[in-house]
Order: sequence, then structure tokens, then C-alpha cells
Amino acid sequence: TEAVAQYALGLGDDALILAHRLGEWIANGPELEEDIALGNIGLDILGHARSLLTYAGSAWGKTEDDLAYFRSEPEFRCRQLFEQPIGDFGQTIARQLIASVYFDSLYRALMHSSDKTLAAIAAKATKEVDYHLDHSTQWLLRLGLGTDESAFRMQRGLDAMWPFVDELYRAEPVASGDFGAELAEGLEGIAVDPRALRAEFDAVVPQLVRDAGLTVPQTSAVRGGGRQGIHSEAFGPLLAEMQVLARQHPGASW
Amino acid sequence: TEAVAQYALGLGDDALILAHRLGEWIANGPELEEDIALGNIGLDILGHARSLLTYAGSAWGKTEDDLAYFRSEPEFRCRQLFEQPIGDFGQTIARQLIASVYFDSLYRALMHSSDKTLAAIAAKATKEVDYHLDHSTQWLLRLGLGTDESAFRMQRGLDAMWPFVDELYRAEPVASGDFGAELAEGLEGIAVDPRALRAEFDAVVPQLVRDAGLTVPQTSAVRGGGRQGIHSEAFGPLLAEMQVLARQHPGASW
Amino acid sequence: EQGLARFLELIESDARVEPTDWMPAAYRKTLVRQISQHAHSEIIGMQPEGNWITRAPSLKRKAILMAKVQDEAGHGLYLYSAAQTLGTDRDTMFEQLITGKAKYSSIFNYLTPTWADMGSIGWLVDGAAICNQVPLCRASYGPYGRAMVRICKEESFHQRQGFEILLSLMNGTDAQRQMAQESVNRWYAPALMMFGPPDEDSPNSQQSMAWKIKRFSNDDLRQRFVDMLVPQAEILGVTLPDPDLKFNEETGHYDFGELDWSEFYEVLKGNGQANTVRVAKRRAAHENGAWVREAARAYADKQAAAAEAAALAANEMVAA
Amino acid sequence: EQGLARFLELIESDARVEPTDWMPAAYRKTLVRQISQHAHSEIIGMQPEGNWITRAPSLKRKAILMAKVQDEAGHGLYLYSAAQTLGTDRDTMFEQLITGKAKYSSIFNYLTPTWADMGSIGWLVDGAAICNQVPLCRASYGPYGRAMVRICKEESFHQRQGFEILLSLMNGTDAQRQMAQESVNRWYAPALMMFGPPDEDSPNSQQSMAWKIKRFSNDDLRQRFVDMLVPQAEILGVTLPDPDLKFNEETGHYDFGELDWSEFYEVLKGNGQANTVRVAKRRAAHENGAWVREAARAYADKQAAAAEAAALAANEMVAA
Repeated sequence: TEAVAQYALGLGDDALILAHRLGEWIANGPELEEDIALGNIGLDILGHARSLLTYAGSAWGKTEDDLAYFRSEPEFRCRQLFEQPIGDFGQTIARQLIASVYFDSLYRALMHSSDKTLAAIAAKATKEVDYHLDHSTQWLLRLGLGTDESAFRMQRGLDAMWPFVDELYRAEPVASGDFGAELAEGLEGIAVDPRALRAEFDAVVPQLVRDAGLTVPQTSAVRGGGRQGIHSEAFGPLLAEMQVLARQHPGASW
Repeated sequence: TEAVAQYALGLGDDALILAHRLGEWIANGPELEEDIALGNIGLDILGHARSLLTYAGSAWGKTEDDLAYFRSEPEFRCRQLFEQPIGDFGQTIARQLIASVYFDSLYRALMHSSDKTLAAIAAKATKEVDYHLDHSTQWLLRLGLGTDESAFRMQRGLDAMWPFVDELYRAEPVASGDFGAELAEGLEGIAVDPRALRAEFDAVVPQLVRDAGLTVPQTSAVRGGGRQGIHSEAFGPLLAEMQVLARQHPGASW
Repeated sequence: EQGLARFLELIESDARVEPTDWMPAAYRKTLVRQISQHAHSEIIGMQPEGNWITRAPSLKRKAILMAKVQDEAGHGLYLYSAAQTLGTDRDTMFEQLITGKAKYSSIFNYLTPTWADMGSIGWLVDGAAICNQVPLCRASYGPYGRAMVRICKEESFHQRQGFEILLSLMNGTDAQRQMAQESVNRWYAPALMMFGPPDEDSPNSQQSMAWKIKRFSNDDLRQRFVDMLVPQAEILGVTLPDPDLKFNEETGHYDFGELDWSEFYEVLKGNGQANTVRVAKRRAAHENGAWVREAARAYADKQAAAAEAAALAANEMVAA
Repeated sequence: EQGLARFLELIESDARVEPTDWMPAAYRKTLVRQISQHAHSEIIGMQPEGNWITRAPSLKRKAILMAKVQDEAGHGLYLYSAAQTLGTDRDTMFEQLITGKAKYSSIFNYLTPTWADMGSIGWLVDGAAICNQVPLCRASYGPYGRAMVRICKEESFHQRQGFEILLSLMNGTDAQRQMAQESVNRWYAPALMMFGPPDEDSPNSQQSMAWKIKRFSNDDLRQRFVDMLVPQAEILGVTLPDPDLKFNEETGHYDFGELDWSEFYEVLKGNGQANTVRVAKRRAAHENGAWVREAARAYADKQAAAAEAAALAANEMVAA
């Protein structure tokens, strides 16, 4: 149905854009092991994106590539956390930590979706996200408890990403585009209401941050609106680069 | 003539791409005064680009915007120095120093071109480049003689940009696309042979670098080939971003 | 007491208060707050437009946009200078900005997702700024009034450029017209809110008006702005997104609908589209540039020390 | 002397030399040089392909490309491990790479201006690498040979992917076909030069062959590669840019034209398209990541100290 497709599109865009950002680390990592680790995480998440976009597109007769390469900025549905620049390694780890906690609870809940396809995608993703969460937790501790500089940078990374947390846990404005609405009709039992996942974030992440000797940021949240097509300023240039070749050759196969 | 237009196109592309890079500093400078200074330098150089591209385009019935926004990567003629990422402030100053010395001698010579338009563009540019050269020289000294960190970064900037110096002073492969060829027929008395300007660079820059307490880099030169449409890896993404909006609206006026 | 009498006399006679004149502490404090907020707004205001410099769709527009953002940095500098004459130094004010302690105009906490926003910012935001600022050219504090004269000249230039951007779009393709209208829809109400809350909710305004820092009330300025806007919108061919907007024959002004002040206060509280991001970006630029400023200071110190040593040596030679 | 006899016997009998075996200093040195150069090539080789990850034109291709570049980092790690068994540690080798002291394959000093280069690198560069590397799976030094087995398996996968990229382009639009042909034109000769200079100009090869590190001569491998390439080019429909290329009925091999070795030596000397840039980029990544590595070390030290303290405390409790 349209509502399911819209729901899958939003989740797919989140994964697509995060995977793109992780791809920017390749050949730039602080050590070879991290080139590999960040690449692997990016690949996993790109895999989630492809499954979700393929599923969303099936409702409209569109391929994953139609959706990834031939939509314009306001047609994208990713939440703004995923669009933020990679920054330094501390900033990347901060985002990855937030994202992994979110994906972890999301996919674990979505495994029980009455939609078989979504449940299967989530079941596969869950196992991978487990490793991602472990990776960013380890680095949070290493950086937070490592040196003065690393603690400073890890804190700065958290401060930069924290304002985007709230948006992750707002209601999905499915199809209707209605911000903060209840889960749209037709999605009961299918979609996960992100609001129900917030408690887990609050139970886990602030404690982790304190364990790493850091401070839970007190900054206010950005308004967000990624699911309505409202994107942050880093997104336009990202899209220009991501789509440039595909758009130079409309209709081509690769 | 075609040869003059090709010559102007090459010079115009150099200026266009450098101005674009300088534009990336806006709202990112180390202090407000530098936001203003780098912006002013960028604006001057964008002005040179516009004059040169407009002149080049007049031979082909094209506007400056046709040339800036609707050519593909191999059709651009900029030398690779100008494409390099802005890096940190040290890297930007290193490029700006090299570029200003080059532009300074180029435009002073081009003032005597028998082509009235080129001579007029050069005469105006010369005065502006004077200030640019002063700006980067001052910063070279400040950074080279300032702190250990600034000397390290300034040296790293010079090391990063030095491999691109050689290409600036190679013969202009006008029209024929012949690399290292003599000035093409029809350009005697019109164009400046960059090879004749190299001695000035060698007389000025290494001494400045030593005065700043730094080491003249010994790295080998990149092969270059910007004038033949061979560009470095940073150029593709730059172009994607620069052209994205214009290409989404072909034929539109702004 | 002599100082106060002299101060009141200056205010009374519409003369300028100068840095060396005595002034009430509250007057000084109000001015520092207002001028530094204005300076911060110029600095933060560079970002929403800076966002489009690398993607400007024509070289002419790119040059104009770069020049405009430059101008804003320049305005920031004049205003910091004006504030410094009141005894608060620039580093202190800048520190307040990048630590999120100081306010700046909420309008810059909106995002600029489309090129048309470069037009709307010029036409609506700079337009509102001018309505606000023209009276400030006569502000009772001399350095502030004089800075505003220079700034207003450039702002009106910027407003015209913004108008031109929208005009080109409205004369362009369907997609361009849509882009322009959609952008005006987003910026219209926030621009009207730039004049601040309705007069009855703006307690500080009275005192500022008495001191002749402020010359007109928020609602008066807002009305003036709307009256200016409507005929310009007609020329552009854009619709202003307010169904209640209509000419009132009796008052000779345009009536307009209620604004959503809860939105205004949300953004003010920090919950706008970009509040945290704007400050973080300027802070990052400042932090990343720390080594450059340190180098400049170290170099200047070394130069001064060398000059002193040379002077000493010269003296000794004379003495010898 | 006993060691030498045993070493020669191992070589003679096509058995593996293992890290604990005695080996001649020159054998060790040759191996360290060759293995570390190979490792460096994998690391630097990530860049020309990494250049297209953010612009890959389909999600499938993007995933494949990311995975491939990952594999290269992995190969670098195995190879550094193999070299470490010879007593040279990874930090030393990496330091040689980022200071420009160590060599890596010159092929990675060419630029990748078009997407088709992702195809050419896979088909031609990885193809040549496989021809070079398959015999190395039988290299006399055990850890090297075993690393190569794993690497070759992945490389042949990469070659097939490169072939597929070119095939899609050649089956595509005119613009895509042109892109593919132009790219093959650029990469063909450099790929042939990957086997090193002609045998008569390659004095070190003899010793390496005697030690069974190398198994075939440069020219033999190059011939084998060309023979493999021609039928694949026919399937693709691309023209190999060599007018002298033709089948020789007598030898059963393809004859091919003289290569421009002055080009090879220019790139080797450092004057290629990207020599300085490749090294600088890796160095920058390493320098920018220094704080991360330091943090990881500091954290590990603290953890170890804490564990030790806990163990001590436990002992004391037992003792008490």
C-alpha cells in the first residue's frame, strides 16, 4: 500500500544517506582497521537502504536507483541526523552511536511487523546493527577516556549530533505529511512508532556517555522535518555529488 | 579568433575555479577580517574569470554562464593548482601565494598584449593582484614565523601545493591541444608564454619561503594537463556542486 | 547629577550622546545588548546565504551573493566597533555568541533549502531590517547612529538585489515561479515577526523609545513594512500568504492576519530549524582558526620585540 | 652452513620456507621489499577507486565498489602481516610509505577522471595483477604464498566486476560506449607496464626466480596477459589501442607493439599524474588520525593498569 511504501521510503532514505556519509571515510580513516570497519558498517547500511528502497519502489513501479538518483531534495525523506557532515572521527562516532541505538531498537521492533518483507529486512539488519553498536560504544569509551584531546573531540562530536536526536523519535508522518500525527491508518501492526523507542535511548545513551567520562549535552533540538522533505544545509551538496553522474545519463544502465 | 578564445578560456577557467574555492571560506574564516579578505580576493578573481570567459565566449556565441555551467569536466581548461581543496588556512595561503605570484607576472606581461581586450582585462587585474600578493606574503611570514604549529601547517601547505607549480609555467597548448608546444600561430604578441615567467617565480618565492623560516619543498611535480582537460580528483565533486542548480533548469535565466 | 542633566538634555534636544559623555548604566547596558545582538545577527546571517555561494546558478548572482555576504561581515565589524565604544570588547561579545549565551535575530535560524530563498532573504528579511534600521540612523548614541547610516545604505542595495532575484524567477520557467512562491510562503510570516512581539507584549520598548534608541513601536514598524510590501508583491506577481491581507480604506493601511507567535517564541527558545547548528558552525570556524590567530599574535609580539631591540641598539650606538 | 643447505633444499624441493627457518639476508630483504611494496600498492590503490564511491551511478555499483576498496585495505593488512613475519614491523613500513621513501605500483599514479575507469581498473589493472600474483601463490616463502592465495581469490572477483562495468557501458548509450573506449585507451599501456621492464632491463628478476619468489619473467607474464585480454576485448567490443596487435600463427601468441618505456620511468621517478598527491593524501589521513590512535593506546594502557591493580587487590585479599 501507499502508506507502507512511504514508510519504507523514509527508513530507506535514512539508511541511504548515512551509508553515503560513511563512504566518505574510505581511504581517510585514522588507521587501516577503521577504513575497514567504517566501510563495513557503511556497506551493511547501504544494504538496508537497498532492500527498503526496492520494497518502497515496488509500490510505484520504481527501482532503488530511480528513487536514489532521480528525486530532488524535498522528495527525500531522511531525517537530518543522517545528513550531517562526517566531521572528524569523534563526530562520526557520535552520530554512529546515536544511529546504532536507534536502528537497534527500531529493527528489533520491526522484526515483529505483520508485513513479512519489512520483518525480514529488519531481522537481517538487527544482527548487523549489533556489531555497529558495539563498534561505536567501544570508540566512545576509548575516546572519552583516552586523552584530553580525544575527550574534547568526542564531547564536541556529541554536542554537534545531539540536537538531531529528538527528530529520530518523533512520530512517522506517514503519507499524509502530517507532522506529529498518529501512525497513519493502515500501518497498525506494520510500522514501529518511534516514540515508543525513545525510552530505550534515554535509558542507554546518557549512561554510556557518563561512563565515558563525558557530559550529556543539554543543547536544544533542531526542528527537523526530514520526513516532510525539510533538509539541513549539508544535504544539497551531498545530493549534487551523489546524483551527478546518474543524472548526466538519464535512462542509462550501469 | 579561435586561438585567442581558447587562450582566454584557459585563463578564465583558472580564475573561475580558484574563485570558487575561495568562496568556500566564507563564514568559515579564522577571524572576521579573513572572511572579508578571502572573500574580496575571491570576488576580484571571479571578476577576472567573468571578463575572460565573456571574451572567450564571444567567439562562439556563448555567454560566461554557458561556459561555466554547461561544460563537462574534460572541457574545462583550468590548471590543477586551482582545483585543489582549500584544506586548512595554511594550505589556502600556500596556494594563494603561488597563484598571486603567477597572476602578478602574467597580468603585468599581458597588459602589453596587442589584443586590446586582453590588455584591458590584465591592466585592471594587475592592480588587484598586487593586494592579493601582499596578503599572502604577510600571512606566509606570520604563519612561518608565528608558532610551531603554524610553521608546521604552513610548511605542510607549501608541500601540498608545490607539485602543482610546474604546470603553471608550461607552454599554453592553445587550440591544437599540443602539450608543451610553442605558442600557437596567431598568438604572437597576443598571449604570454608562461615559460618566460618562471624565472620570476624562482627569483621570488623560494626566498620568501626561506624568509618565513620554512623549507622550499623538493617534491616532484604532478604531470598536470589541466589545459588538455585532465583534472585532479577534487575537480569532479567541485563541478557537481557548482553546476547542480543551473543544470536542473536548462535555459533558465536567473 | 550634572552628568544626568546633560544626558537628558542631549536626548531631549535630539542631539547625539558620545562615548565620552556620561550616561545611565541602564542606557549603556541596553545599547550594548542591542548593538551586539545586531552584530551577531550580521555574522550568523552570513550562513544561510553562504549556503548557496558554491551553487549560485549564474556568475553574476554568485558575485553579488559573495559581495553581500562580505558586506554582512563588514557590518558585523562596524557594529562591534560601535559597541566597543561603550566599554565591552569584541572578544567578550564574540565569546558570548559562540557559546550560545548571546541572542541574534531569530530569522537566521530558518533554513535556505532553495535558491529562491536568496531572493526572499533580500526582499523580505533585508526589507524588514531596513524598516527597523532606518530610524536607528537617528539613534541617540552617536557611534551607533553613524554605523547604521552606512549599513542602511548597503542594506537597501541588498533588498533591491533580493527583489531582482525573485523577479527573474517570476519571469522565468514554471519551476522557477513555483520556487519563488514557495519560498515567499515560508519567509513572509517570519519576516513580519522580525519587528518583535506586539507592543502590548514588549515591555522594554517603552524605555528604549524614551531614550531615543528606538523611535517607533514594533507594531508601527510592522505596519509600515506590510504597506511597503504589498505593492512590491504585485509587481513581482507573488502572492503574500495571508488570506486576511487587504487594504483598509479608512486607515489607509493594509490590514493583515494574526501571526503565530507561538512559533516566534519556539524559535526564540532555541527550537528553530537551525539554532544550534548556526552557533556550532561559527564556533567550529573560530576553534579551527585558533592556531592562525595565535600565530598572528606571536608574530606581532616577535616583531615588536625586534623593533624594540633595534631601537635600543640604535640608542646605544648613539650613546657610545 | 647447515642453515643454507636446508634453505637450498627447501627451495630445490619446492617446499615452503617458514619464518623460523634460516634464510639468506638478501632473500629476506628482497621479500620484505616486495611484500611491503605490494601492501603499499593495495593501500594507495584504494584512492583512485575511492574517488568514485560518492558518485557511483547505481546503488549496486556503489556497494560493489565500497566492498572492493575494503578488500584492498584487507589485502594491505594481510601483506603487512606476512612482511612482519620477516622481522619488519608495520609501523616502520607504513612510515616509509607516507614519507614517500617506499615504492608502490606506479599504476596507481594515474587519475580516474571517469566512471569507466572503475571498469578499466578492474579489468586491466586487476587482470594484470592476477597474472602477476597467481604464480606468487606458489612463492617459496610460506606466509607470502598463503596470503596470495586469499588475495588472488578476491582479485579474480574484482576483475570480473570490472569487466561487467565495461560490459554494461558497452551495451549502453553512445556516451557510455565512448566513455568505456576512452578509458581503455588510457589504461591499456600502463597495465601492460605493470609487469615491469623488459627482461633484458630487469636484472633483479633472475635472482628472484632462482629463489622461487618469482616464477615467470616479466615478458612471459606480459605475453600471457595480452593473450588473455584479446578475446575478452572482443566480447566487450572495445578496441585495444595498439595497431600492431595481431595473432601470430607460428607462436600461437598475440604479437604487440613496443611500449613507451620512457613514460614508465617518468612515473617511476615521481612525475606521474598523481604521485605526490597519493602519498600526501594517505599521510594527511594518518596525521589527522593521530589523536585517535593515541586515544586508543592511552585507553588500552589505562585498562591494562586497572586490570593489574584489580589482580593485585584480589591477591592481597586472598593473602589476607
